[in-house]
Amino acid sequence: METLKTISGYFATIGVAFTVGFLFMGFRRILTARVQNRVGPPIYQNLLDIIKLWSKESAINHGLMQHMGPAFSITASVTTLMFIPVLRDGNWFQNFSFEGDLIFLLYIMVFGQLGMALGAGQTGNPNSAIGVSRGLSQIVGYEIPFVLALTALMVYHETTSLHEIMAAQDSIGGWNIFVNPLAFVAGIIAFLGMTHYTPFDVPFAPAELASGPPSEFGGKYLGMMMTSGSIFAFAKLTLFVNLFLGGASNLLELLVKALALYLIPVIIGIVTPRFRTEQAILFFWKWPTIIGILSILWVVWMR
Amino acid sequence: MDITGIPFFLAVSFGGAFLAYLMNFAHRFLRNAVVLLTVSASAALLFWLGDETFSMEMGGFVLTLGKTPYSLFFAGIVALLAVPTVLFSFTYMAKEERPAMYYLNLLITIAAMYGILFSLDLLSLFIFWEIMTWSSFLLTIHKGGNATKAGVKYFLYSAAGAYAILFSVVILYNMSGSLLIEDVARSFVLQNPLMQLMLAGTLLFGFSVKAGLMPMHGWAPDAYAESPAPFTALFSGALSKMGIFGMGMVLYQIFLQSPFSLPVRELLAWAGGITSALATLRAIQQTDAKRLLAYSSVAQLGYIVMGLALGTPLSMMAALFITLLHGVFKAMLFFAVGAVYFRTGLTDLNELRGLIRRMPVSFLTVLMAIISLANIPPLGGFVGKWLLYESLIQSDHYFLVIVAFFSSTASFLYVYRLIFSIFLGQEEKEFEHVKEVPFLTMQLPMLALAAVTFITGIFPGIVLAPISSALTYLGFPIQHDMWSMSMLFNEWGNRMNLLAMISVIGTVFLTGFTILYFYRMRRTRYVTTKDIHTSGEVPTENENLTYAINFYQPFERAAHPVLSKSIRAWIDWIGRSVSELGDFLRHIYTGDGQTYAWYVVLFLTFMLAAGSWIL
Amino acid sequence: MIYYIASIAVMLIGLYAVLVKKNLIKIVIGLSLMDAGTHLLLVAIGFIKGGTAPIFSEPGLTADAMVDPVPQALVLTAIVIGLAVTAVALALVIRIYAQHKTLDIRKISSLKW
Amino acid sequence: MKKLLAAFLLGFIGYYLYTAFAGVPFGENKMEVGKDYLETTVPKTGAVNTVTSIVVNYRGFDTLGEVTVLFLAATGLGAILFGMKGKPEDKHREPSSILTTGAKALFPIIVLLGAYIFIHGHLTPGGGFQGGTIIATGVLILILGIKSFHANHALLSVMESLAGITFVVAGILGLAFGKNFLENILPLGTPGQVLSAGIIPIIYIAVGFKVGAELAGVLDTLMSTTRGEE
Amino acid sequence: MPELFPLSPVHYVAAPLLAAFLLPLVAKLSRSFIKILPGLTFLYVLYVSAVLYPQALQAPIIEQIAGWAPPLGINLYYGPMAGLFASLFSALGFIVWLYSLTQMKQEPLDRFYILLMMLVAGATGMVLTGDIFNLFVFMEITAISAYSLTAFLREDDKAEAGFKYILIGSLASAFVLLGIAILYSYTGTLNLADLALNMDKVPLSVRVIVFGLFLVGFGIEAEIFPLNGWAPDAYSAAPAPVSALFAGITVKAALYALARVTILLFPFAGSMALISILGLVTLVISELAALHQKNLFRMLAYSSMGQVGLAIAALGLFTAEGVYAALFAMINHAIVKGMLFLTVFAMAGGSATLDGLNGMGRKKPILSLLFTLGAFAIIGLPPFSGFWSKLSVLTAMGQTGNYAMIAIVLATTIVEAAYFLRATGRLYLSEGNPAEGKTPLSAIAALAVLAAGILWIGFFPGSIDETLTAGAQDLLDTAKYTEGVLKD
Repeated sequence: METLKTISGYFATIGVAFTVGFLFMGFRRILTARVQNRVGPPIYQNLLDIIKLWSKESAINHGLMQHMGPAFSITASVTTLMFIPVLRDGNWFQNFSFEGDLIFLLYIMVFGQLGMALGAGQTGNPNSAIGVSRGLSQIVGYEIPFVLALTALMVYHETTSLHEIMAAQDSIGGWNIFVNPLAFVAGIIAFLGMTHYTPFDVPFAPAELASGPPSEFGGKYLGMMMTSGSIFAFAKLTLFVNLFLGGASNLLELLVKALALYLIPVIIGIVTPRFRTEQAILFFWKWPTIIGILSILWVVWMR
Repeated sequence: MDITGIPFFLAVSFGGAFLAYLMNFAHRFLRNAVVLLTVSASAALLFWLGDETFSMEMGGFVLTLGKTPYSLFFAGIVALLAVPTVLFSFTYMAKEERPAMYYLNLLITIAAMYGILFSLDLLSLFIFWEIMTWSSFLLTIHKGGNATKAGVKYFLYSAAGAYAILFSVVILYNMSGSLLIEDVARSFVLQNPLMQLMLAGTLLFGFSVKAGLMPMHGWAPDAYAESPAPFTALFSGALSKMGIFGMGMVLYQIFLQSPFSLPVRELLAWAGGITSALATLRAIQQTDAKRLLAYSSVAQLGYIVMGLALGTPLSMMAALFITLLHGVFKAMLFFAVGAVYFRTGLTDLNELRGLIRRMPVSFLTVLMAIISLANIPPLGGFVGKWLLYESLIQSDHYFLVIVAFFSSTASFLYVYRLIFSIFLGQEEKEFEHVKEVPFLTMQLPMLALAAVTFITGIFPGIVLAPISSALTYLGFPIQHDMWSMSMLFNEWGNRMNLLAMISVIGTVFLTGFTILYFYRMRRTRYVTTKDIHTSGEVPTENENLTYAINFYQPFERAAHPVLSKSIRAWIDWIGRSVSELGDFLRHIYTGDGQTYAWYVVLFLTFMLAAGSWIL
Repeated sequence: MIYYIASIAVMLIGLYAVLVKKNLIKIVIGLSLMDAGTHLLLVAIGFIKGGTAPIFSEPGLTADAMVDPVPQALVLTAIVIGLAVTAVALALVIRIYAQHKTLDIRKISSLKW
Repeated sequence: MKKLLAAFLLGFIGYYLYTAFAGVPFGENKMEVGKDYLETTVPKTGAVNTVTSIVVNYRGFDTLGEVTVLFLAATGLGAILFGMKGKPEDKHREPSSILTTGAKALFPIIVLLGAYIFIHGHLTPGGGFQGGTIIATGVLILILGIKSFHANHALLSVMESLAGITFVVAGILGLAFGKNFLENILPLGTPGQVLSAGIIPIIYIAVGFKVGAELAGVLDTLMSTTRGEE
Repeated sequence: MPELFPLSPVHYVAAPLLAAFLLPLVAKLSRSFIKILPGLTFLYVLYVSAVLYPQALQAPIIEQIAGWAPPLGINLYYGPMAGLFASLFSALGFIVWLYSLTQMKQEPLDRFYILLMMLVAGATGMVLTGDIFNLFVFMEITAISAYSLTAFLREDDKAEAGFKYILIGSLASAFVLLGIAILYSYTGTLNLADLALNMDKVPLSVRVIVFGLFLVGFGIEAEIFPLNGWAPDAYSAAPAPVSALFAGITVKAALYALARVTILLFPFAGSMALISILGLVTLVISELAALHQKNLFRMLAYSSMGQVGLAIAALGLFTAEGVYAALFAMINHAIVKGMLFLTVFAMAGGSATLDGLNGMGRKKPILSLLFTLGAFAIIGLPPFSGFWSKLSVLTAMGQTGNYAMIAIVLATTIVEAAYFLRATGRLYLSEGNPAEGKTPLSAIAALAVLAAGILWIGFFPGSIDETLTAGAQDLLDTAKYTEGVLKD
């Protein structure tokens, strides 16, 4: 019984993540459209897209890695999700979060990128390859402020466990966004890069590279990737909520906090033009990195 | 002779080398049998190695051999890589010239590595060290052509390192009257701190050359790129680790008590960090697969040095774990690249492409290896990096964390370039008839090592057990609650459950893959990589649209300020200056006999004047 | 004393020729002169005022009244050696001249550096 | 400039050499070993000529070396100039008939003089070297005086070999008789007689032959490679 | 036989002399004697070594020539060190003879072998003699043979090298003779032991002058910088077997003379330090100059000078360890450099260039292997003989606290490695197509003996330990020397 409950917990988490993920994405599409004075698609448009893709009659593939790539991607998304405590406490939505820590999350999050890159590479489409080249280069950019921010937090709380970091932020004043705003700034800028929204959307660069890495994907493959993307978006947001906003004790709180966080990249994305790859990299290596370093110094000084 | 003794062990290792050389005159199968037998026998003998030490006198010095848990761990690495290496060599070297010479030197190198590890005194260590150096030099120049230059470069760097070691050894011997490491350590602490600093500094410098630590890494790219691929695997995987072995020995058996120990280790850790970062950037630039891997090796050795220098139990565990793992996955990569070279004759990333369907096993090997190299769970590489980051954070080296993380992330770039350029992208007509390499001699070593990365990723305890006894020997208190078979713990008490990890990853991956593969399988249509849509056009047969040349141009533009400077150029400049000095000096010998007479008279005048002046 | 100075002077003149003269034959002559100077010096060392030749050719000659015989013996040997060296040197000069058609030492420097 | 520097350096060296010798009084008796030689030569070696006894007996080893040096010079000359021929176009002036006749006439006398000198080496001034040199001068006169003259190299080499062997064998005989190398094994005889002084005359005669032959050979080799030949 | 001809050190000189005088005679009987006789002579001399050297290790053998006790007569001092050198010279002579049997084809062969024997005999005489003037005579014997051998071959530049050699060599002999004259004028004696006891008669300022003269004189033969201008030319011009002997014998004899004279007559700290420094300077400059040589023999010549510099630097310490190390270095150098000269000659002929080695590994694998072995040994890589000799040099320097010297020696070793390995690398180049050719058995045998020596010393350095220790003590114990010579 207990086992059944646990397992159903897993699926519930995935379901929630998927739903929230596509809703948020739909929300962004609407928001963008409104700013551009369009009506925009319905909020559930992404779900429709995914359903359409999965139900397509036929799909083409260019070889083994086209199966492997999306599989890697979904693996990374779901594993990330499974190792993040979705809520502060309670039995549900904890999943495997006691079994791994932040360092693990850092790495498993990249796994999906690599998987997608491999899948894209197999297709032989030059646009995909260019996209991969840009995307991987950009990772090297934003991971630095991200790790700086995480390090600041881990050092401050003397733990690498997400649970303990959450537990330490027991009041609003204890939220890391207020305790260590510098780390938050560095982290959120890195988050901008992670979302691949403008100004950091050069890897996918619609209208320039077709759609970048997934150019040759269609049908079930693209469907799998989009599913994965929705789950991953939720996982990332939850991670940031846990890290900086003290986590959430129920799903609603989580939703609000996550939406608040999500608005930042979305709004910035609406109003900024696209960075070129090296501009993006250099941007990440400049201000966010300096801010991140300052945040660590701040932590060291506070201890 | 006692078959559990070190003398017998070394006799087998060295004797096998010469026997193999002789057997070459009989038949090559006989030779191969001897070669394989030798390395497997010495690998097997490692398990039965007795504890007693063995001393002999040579040239007025007492040489002592014996095993320690620390050396046994490294010997395990050597054995683990030596067997696949010789196996891989059999087919690979069949096409090359002078195989007898190759096997002779290869076995000598392996035996000398064992010798280094089982040396209890500094002189025998040095002797085996030099034997290893010259035999590996001969292996490096095996191909001729550019390899000769690379080999000489390798040797000169090594010589600089080795003689730095010898310098210290001579002085230490003079101070303590003994060569035994423990005696040396005892008298070492009695010296004044500056002397200690100088001696340990030269020793560390010497060992770090072999480890390819910047700025003394200049030999590595050339030597790795030019040596025969099976040997390169051993070269990067095991041979360069001898430098790590020596550094660990110096830092924790000799130098630990010195007041300068901490600053020096701090410095070393930073050197390691900078090495890993800069070498990673260089690796991204490379267009030759072996050079890319060479820089990657330098970078990985940087991590190891970092962990080694920090000197916390966790960091030491990390260092030794990466030492093993790097050996394994780098050997896989060199094997795979060697396999590709064996079939296509190419290592140039700009020319190779689309081999995935032709050489699937090699592809799988590379895939496993790069996942391990990029520290991505669930393979072994992740465990090493996990330990390393935890230890870096917990020993308050926050900025090293960043440096390390930067190079770790940046390594995705080059590993992707490697696998993409060789195996992915559009297929080339040129490679249509390329076949996968033979199973027994070439696939098997690769797959076996791939299995190792997988197993160590889930059950690192298999490796951590010998590591912790090695560390206990070095004086690190490794308790049993610091690791378990498949669970990692940091010093803050956080844990990483690898079994949980593999279950989640495994389940999701298998499910995802199954769904993708079988869902509407009938409706899924395979098309070639030529059949793509690019702006509505389909490329013709002869066009290859793979985007592989200048793959990371934007990134290189961003990193240009760093990449435009070259440490190697500085070292080369020193070499050139010495050479020019030599050219200048030889003009002393003008060729005119009368000038020589002038020299004589001038010298006599000088002697007379100096003599009377002194009086 | 003047004998010493004179023989040293002969020697130095020879050395001067070796250092400055360009003609191979002259250099060989210089070498010979150096030898000769040294030989003179040796003999001068052995000289004793009022001494006779160290030969007991007639009864009544005593050892006290004789010059030192050792330098004479040495000079004998040294002269022969000097002769031998000169002969070999001249032979080499002949070879050089036959091959290079010159005796200028500056032009004979194909082996250098 | 070079000359000035050379002069300066040589002056410097000369000064030091002078100071070295300034402490040696000229013309005074400062013998140490020399005295012993003078006192022992007649009773112990039987030779009245002390220089000879030193050269051949006391320091006979030097002389053996000396002979070897000369032998080497001859050998070396042969090796260095092997196969070289003078050019016919460098013709020398024909010797006049007076010269030719005179040379022929003088030669036996010169040889005789030389022989006398080396045979009486232990008695009178002179000895093997001096005698040998005189003989070689005789040959030189022949070379200069007679255009077609050629020394018989085979004969010369046999002579020098035999003479050299005599010297060494004389030395080894000392060993064979249980004494030292080059030690006298013959009766000393009466000092002042030709047949006295043990092996000294024998060695000196050998040396005389050897020096004569070698010098003649050297002269002839040098001449024949420089002089034009038809 | 032993009763008739009791073996004594003088056989070292007498036997080759007799053979040399006999050679022109027997050559007339049969041409084959020309080749056989020198071999027999060297064999005999080796036999003498085999008998006498163990005795010398017990107590030095002092032989009085012509039965005159020193200081009247000339004596031979056959102590452990002289014995070591004499044996080494004989062995090298034999090996070079063996090699020349098939490799030396240039006429006149009879003269070649005479000069060869005299070169060895002269050097041995230099080592054996106890009389300074006799030393001079033997030095001249060695030198004149060397001059002639340098110009032995007929190519254009050989006579030139010979002339340079003779020019500088004559200066050396003039200076040595001058030094002897000065010493004699003050002390009235020529015997080394006697001189050592009478040195207080010589004013200090004069002693310095004489030391300067001797240093220049012997230094020229010992190839000390800057007196070694002749050396590269002579080494590269002489036939390779002779070059091997130059490196193995003439230099060593001159060094022995320099060491013996310095330690007996000028034992001041300054002179010793000076020798050490000169050695180091020679080492550094020669090794650097070797870096750019295209001609292999020239390269080996510079390397020889460097190695001798190393030995001199160790010798200049004048401690037991220092002399031990210097002896070790000299023996090692004699064997290894000898082998290298002979190998290069067998491989690429008399005008071997660096380019000529390209691809030799395929055509002449055994010779290439030998060259590699020699290169490794000379650099000082274990487990070859060079390692132990270099190590002993380093420990000797360490014992006197001269850490800077250690650093210099090690730094030059890197330079040495650079040019030797560049040459070694060329052997295994894939390009280059040298001519095929069989190496005759006698040459291979000679090289094999030397290679075996390298390996033997490399694996059993202890086997020559006793020899070297005894030699070092023999050189340093001046009191024993003078007492031994002047005992009656």
